[in-house]
Amino acid sequence: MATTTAGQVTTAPVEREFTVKSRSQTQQALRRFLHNKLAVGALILYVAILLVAFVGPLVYGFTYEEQDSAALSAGPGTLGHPFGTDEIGQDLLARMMRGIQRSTYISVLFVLIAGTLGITVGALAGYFGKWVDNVLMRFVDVVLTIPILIAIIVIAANFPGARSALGIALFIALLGWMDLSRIVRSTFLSLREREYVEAAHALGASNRRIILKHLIPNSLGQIIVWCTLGAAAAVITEAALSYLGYGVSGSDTSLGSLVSIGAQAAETRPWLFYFPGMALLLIVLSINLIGDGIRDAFDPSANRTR
Amino acid sequence: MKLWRKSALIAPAVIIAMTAAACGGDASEPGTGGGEGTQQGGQIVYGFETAMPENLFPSIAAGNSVATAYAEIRVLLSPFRTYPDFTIRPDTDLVVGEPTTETTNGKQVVTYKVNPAAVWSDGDPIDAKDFEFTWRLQKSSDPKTGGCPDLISTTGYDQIESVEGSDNDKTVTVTYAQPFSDWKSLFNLYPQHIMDKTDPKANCAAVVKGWPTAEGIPVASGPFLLDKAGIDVNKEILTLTRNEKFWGEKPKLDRIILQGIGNDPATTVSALRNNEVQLIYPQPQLDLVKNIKALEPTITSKTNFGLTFEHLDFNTKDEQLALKPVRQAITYALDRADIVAKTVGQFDNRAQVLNNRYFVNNQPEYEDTSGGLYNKPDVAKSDELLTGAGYAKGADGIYAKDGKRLSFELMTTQANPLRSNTIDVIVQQLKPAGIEIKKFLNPDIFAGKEKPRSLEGGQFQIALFAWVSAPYVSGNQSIYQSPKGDNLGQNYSRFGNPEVDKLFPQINAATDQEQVKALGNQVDKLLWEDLATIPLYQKPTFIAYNSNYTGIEENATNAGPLWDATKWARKA
Amino acid sequence: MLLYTVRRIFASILVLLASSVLVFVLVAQTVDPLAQFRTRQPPPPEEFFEQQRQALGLDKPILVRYWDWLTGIVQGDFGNNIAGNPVSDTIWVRLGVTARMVVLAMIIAVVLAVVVGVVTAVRKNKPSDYIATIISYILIALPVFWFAVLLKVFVAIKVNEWVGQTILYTASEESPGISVYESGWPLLKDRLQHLVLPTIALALISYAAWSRFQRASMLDVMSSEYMRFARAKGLPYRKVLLKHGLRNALIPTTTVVALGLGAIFGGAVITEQVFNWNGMGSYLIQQGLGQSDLNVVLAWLIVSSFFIVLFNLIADLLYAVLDPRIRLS
Amino acid sequence: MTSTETPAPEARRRGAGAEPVLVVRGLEKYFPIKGGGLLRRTVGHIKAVDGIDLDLFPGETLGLVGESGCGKSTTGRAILNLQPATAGSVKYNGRELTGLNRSQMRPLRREIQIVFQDPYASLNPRLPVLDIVGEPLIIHKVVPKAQLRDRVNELLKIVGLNPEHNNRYPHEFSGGQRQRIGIARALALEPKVLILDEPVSALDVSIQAGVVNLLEDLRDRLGLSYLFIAHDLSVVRHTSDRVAVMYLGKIVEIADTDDLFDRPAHPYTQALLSAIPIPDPQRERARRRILLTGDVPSPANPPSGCRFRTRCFKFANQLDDDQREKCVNSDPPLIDRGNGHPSACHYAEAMTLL
Repeated sequence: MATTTAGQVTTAPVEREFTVKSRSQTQQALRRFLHNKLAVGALILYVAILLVAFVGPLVYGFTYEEQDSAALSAGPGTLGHPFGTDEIGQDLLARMMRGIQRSTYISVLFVLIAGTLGITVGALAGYFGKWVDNVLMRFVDVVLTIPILIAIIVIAANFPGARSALGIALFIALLGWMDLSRIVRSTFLSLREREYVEAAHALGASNRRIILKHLIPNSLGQIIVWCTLGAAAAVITEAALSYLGYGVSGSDTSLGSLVSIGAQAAETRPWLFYFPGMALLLIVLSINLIGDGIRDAFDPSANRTR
Repeated sequence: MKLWRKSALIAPAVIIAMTAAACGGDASEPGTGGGEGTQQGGQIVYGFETAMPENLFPSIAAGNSVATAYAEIRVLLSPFRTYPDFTIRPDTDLVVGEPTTETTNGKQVVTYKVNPAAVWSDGDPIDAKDFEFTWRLQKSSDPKTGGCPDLISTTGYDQIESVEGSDNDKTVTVTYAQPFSDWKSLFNLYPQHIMDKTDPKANCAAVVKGWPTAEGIPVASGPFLLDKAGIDVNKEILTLTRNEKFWGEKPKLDRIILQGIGNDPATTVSALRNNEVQLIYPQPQLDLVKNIKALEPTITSKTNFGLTFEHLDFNTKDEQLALKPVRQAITYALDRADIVAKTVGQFDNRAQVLNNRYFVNNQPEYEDTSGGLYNKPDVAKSDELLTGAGYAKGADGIYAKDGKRLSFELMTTQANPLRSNTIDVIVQQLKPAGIEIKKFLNPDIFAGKEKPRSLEGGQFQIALFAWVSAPYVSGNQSIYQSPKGDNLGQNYSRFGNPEVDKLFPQINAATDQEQVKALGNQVDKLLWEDLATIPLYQKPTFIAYNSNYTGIEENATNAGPLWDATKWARKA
Repeated sequence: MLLYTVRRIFASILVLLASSVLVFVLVAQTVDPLAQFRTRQPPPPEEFFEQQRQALGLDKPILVRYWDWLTGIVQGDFGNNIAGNPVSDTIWVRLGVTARMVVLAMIIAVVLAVVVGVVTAVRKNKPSDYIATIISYILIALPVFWFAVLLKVFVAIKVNEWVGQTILYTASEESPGISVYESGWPLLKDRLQHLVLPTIALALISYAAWSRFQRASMLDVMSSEYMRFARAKGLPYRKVLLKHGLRNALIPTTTVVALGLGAIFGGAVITEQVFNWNGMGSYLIQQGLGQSDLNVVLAWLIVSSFFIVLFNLIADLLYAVLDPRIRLS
Repeated sequence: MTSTETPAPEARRRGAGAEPVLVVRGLEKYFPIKGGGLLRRTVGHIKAVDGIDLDLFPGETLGLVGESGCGKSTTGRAILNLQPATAGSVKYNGRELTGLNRSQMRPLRREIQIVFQDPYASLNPRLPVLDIVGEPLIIHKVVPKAQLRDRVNELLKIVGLNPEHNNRYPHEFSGGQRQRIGIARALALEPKVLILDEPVSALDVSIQAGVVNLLEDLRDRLGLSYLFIAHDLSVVRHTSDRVAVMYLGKIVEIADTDDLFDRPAHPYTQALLSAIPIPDPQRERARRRILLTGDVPSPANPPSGCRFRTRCFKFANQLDDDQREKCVNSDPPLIDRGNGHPSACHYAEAMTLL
């Protein structure tokens, strides 16, 4: 039609209707998020913590492995160590900055790996339905009959060599994608009945295109919420693994291992107990608050919280 | 000897066995309990940090644990006891006078005189029949010759030719086919009248079954009973009660409860502080010791130095560690005094660097055999050695040759803060010397060949762990002698020195302690030259108990805290 | 409903069966129960390993091992541990100890969650709501073990010092040996005293998430048509709230609680470690994983799987009872 | 119907005499019903579309009307293979469509397109208009990337939208504008046939006219053929050349628009027509209203014989028992019974409702 007859086609009169000048869903969500004081506060706090952890080491006087032989088990504020030192003279603040870096690394990796797995499995199950859905979701059901923390421990116990930050992230991720896959699946189940998906079918769009262009973008709110809560859960899980002796096993440290080591020193060297513990608390707390803020922002009607 | 780990397992034969002490006889009388100010009766709870034993029969794998060794030290008697000063003296409850030994025609004959009053807790006399049975039960692990494959060890018993009784079976004559220097370690007696089925197969079946923990030990020869009524496997409780038939000094306490409380120091401290347990004997750690020291005078505590020592093993199958200059350079760069100061030195200032693999600092046989070469870090010397070996420092400050950097993985056990810290300190010490160390906490360090990165598997570079040492030397042979093909023994450095190998038969046959001392130190001197292993420091032990109790004395050998529990009592 | 129940039970059995395969594959391929013997000195002879391998059935093909194991479990036989003692002797006792803590913690957590959830929903955006919210968020963000140390160091010891005698215990599920020489009330009292701290630790952590959930579903219900209608009819507010609101708001919470069992099992493992309880958790960590004891790890996982599947089933059925629409779908 | 179809007298009718572009024969679409037993066997079928025949001629608009749930939307989707037909055949220009898989179907998507009922649901809220309208162009690679924007703008102009708004998101448009976006998307591939699935029923009446006029205009300018699915008879009357009336999965009457509206033969058609409000109060008051009793029967278990008989006023009031027996026992075929067009009623008689 038009390509051949374009010259002759006269433009239809522009409809003079009331035009809604409104914001996109994302803009609205952002606006709602910014109105949520608690969530914004949490975001500022979290960014501040990350700034300290990632930029701090560049300007701070001690590295995380440096040992100050003059200050073994020094208390906070003494001998140039604001947060004190441990028994071999390592600066706690420097170690915490490193630990937060590593824990952040773990949680980001976790979100990337488990997110990819969860979205893929959930998308396949929710989009194709039928036996694909049956096989994948029954598999998820079965895996979920094992307490996740324990399953991670059993795996971690048997791959001691792989217990680097990367390995730990992988272990947690291998067993941490199931809830996301369920979320994505159910979202897809409802989305795939939408007319715009049918329209895409009618246009001859491939499955891949429909999933990537239409379904995933429209599930993004749910996925982002999961990602934040998952990041927080990864930090806590890593700490629990460290406490049970299955944490990061190399030269490196992590927030979780600092917290679990500090748990022994609550009374004798309380700074080793409180500072890492508070840091962990603040990080997980702020991520959770951000996650809830995003959830509320995307879905203001359902003020569901965890 | 054996590897030490969280729930270390120790062959009782080894625990009890110490060389005839050159310094024996002059030890002060242990334990002053039982004097005035004590009261009869009552109980004490000993918060036990290792796992509950699965079996109480010490000669099989399931029963071969620290827990059984500690619990049974005064339940089943041996002819010899180990005292806190590392001396070995006859148990005068069981035997009368010093057992004699003489070697004639290459055969060793040992004679024991059993205490005429000695009876099992069911009233049956203890006599030569029990010695004979104890030997018969453990003399072979080969089923073809009537042996029992489940036995954890037959060492010593397999060299015995005969065990004969005389003098109404109260005199026992044991004949060894060849001299056995560790003869004092044998004859932790088993009750013949209860266990003996005469048929080797039936006996072996009984050995395999052992004494399941829940069923207790059927009969006792010592002052304590460990019977079924006082045992709750699921609650990790073993209760020692008084053996009313015991002919010697009887325990003052009605019962001693061994309660598993795990090895979390925080739990240990709060349990003791809360008076939920009254005695602990944990692996010392800084916060634990500090915490408990702060509880004085309610809590009495003491650190001591035992026979366990930490050391580094270099895997000489590693391409670079095979080069002696590399091993030497590492040793020169290490500041072992600094390691001690930052680790064990923090909870006991008596801690010092160990310079001997055969004897620990507080043994009379100890000598610094290192020649004083490695007492102070000497980076210049280290640089010189490495440069001499063709290494050059790279841009990253690490030495390298032919593109191979001097970067090593140093592995150790997990969940041991002391070792973890030791490695952190080493990392920093070797960095300026141009050597990179990476820490690896390997829970499989003691696993078998199926785990390639274990000591046995061999895919490691440097390892940090402890040997539970003993001053006598037969055990050291398997650690330091040249590997024979695939058979390493415990020589995880995989290094052999023929000169050292030649000395082992001499040491094993030595019956004179002066000779043992001389030979041991001679071997150690040679080991310093090879530097396949480096001793670091002697590990402390730590005992703490509620000050309402008295008579508790620590025994830093592997006899454990209960070695003289008869004297424990509550203060009046 | 009967058909629905039968179908759900049938499905649960299938899931459990599949779970047993997964568990067996996961564990049997990775845990080597003989590893620890290799560290013995002197090393046990090769015959010993051969014998152990036979005793534990490790020499058979994996399918046969799985079948033997499965048929054993169906008959209540979990196999022997490496010391040769039946696992079933221990695991039920351990389960009982853990159940003592978990059940009590769950009850406390649910009651607390429902009460706080409803109150905060009713008092939405009032100070009490904010305070409860902040507390919940903090509890959710706390690592259990860290929180437990706080309890031990500051609650137990301070309370005991203040009272002048030990009334709160920090280690074990009962005083050592007490069940040997005590029974009746003194034993029960002792156990309760030991129960306080671990139960608080476990309950508070679960409570936090559940109370948020209860609050949300209560708010949902309160804004629903039938609630407005009920109020419009002139029913008293309190009655509407409790009779219509709470009943419906409890439905989603029921599911969340039942499905949260897996997390509680995980949390109980840590709590038991911290308070040194000889329950399922320490059985798994110390005996099972610590000693590479194959049958112990297997038994632990299959027992916990069983309970998780069971609770999922109960949740499904409860949901169907409470919300009849479910049955039809 | 084909055999009995007579050439329409109306000049307004387009495409007469030409070969139909779309030929539908015996189209069936069943949805399985799962049982409640343990194994959840299929225990029956919902017969949403139960054997219909249609022809669509070039340039014409064929209206397809019926109550909601009668299967008209399903027919549209089955023709497009969006929901594969259970049986029957759909031919586009002689090419069989049923049984084609997705990739075989893809080239034909350029020929037949669909416009959906709900302009709110049929546009992906996460994509700007440029991407929505451009999507078919990208999928079928008909326009080089560089020209995509120009082509989309051109399409927007064609449907009467401001091309400057091409970076806006659907929610920034009104319902009518959105439907225009949907139409622009459908037109992007220059199709020959458009299936309009109630394209205006979700819109305000004031806006409906604009969209309807646009559709008519486009049809004439671009030479399209429409299958216009609707439940609103007045819209159909305005737009369609011919109208097919559907009841419970079957076509009960088909005729040229004026013919159908002037002389409806099937009682169901008559009932539907009698419900159209007439803007003249006097006539409105005077005319006869036919009220249907009862609900639409379940398509899983339709009545035997004539499906409409359970609600048929004729069956209830005007027939004797013998006649009724025929209704109960035999399914009336869709044939011309002397009314000038086919209808599926044994006792069809044209009736003037005004």
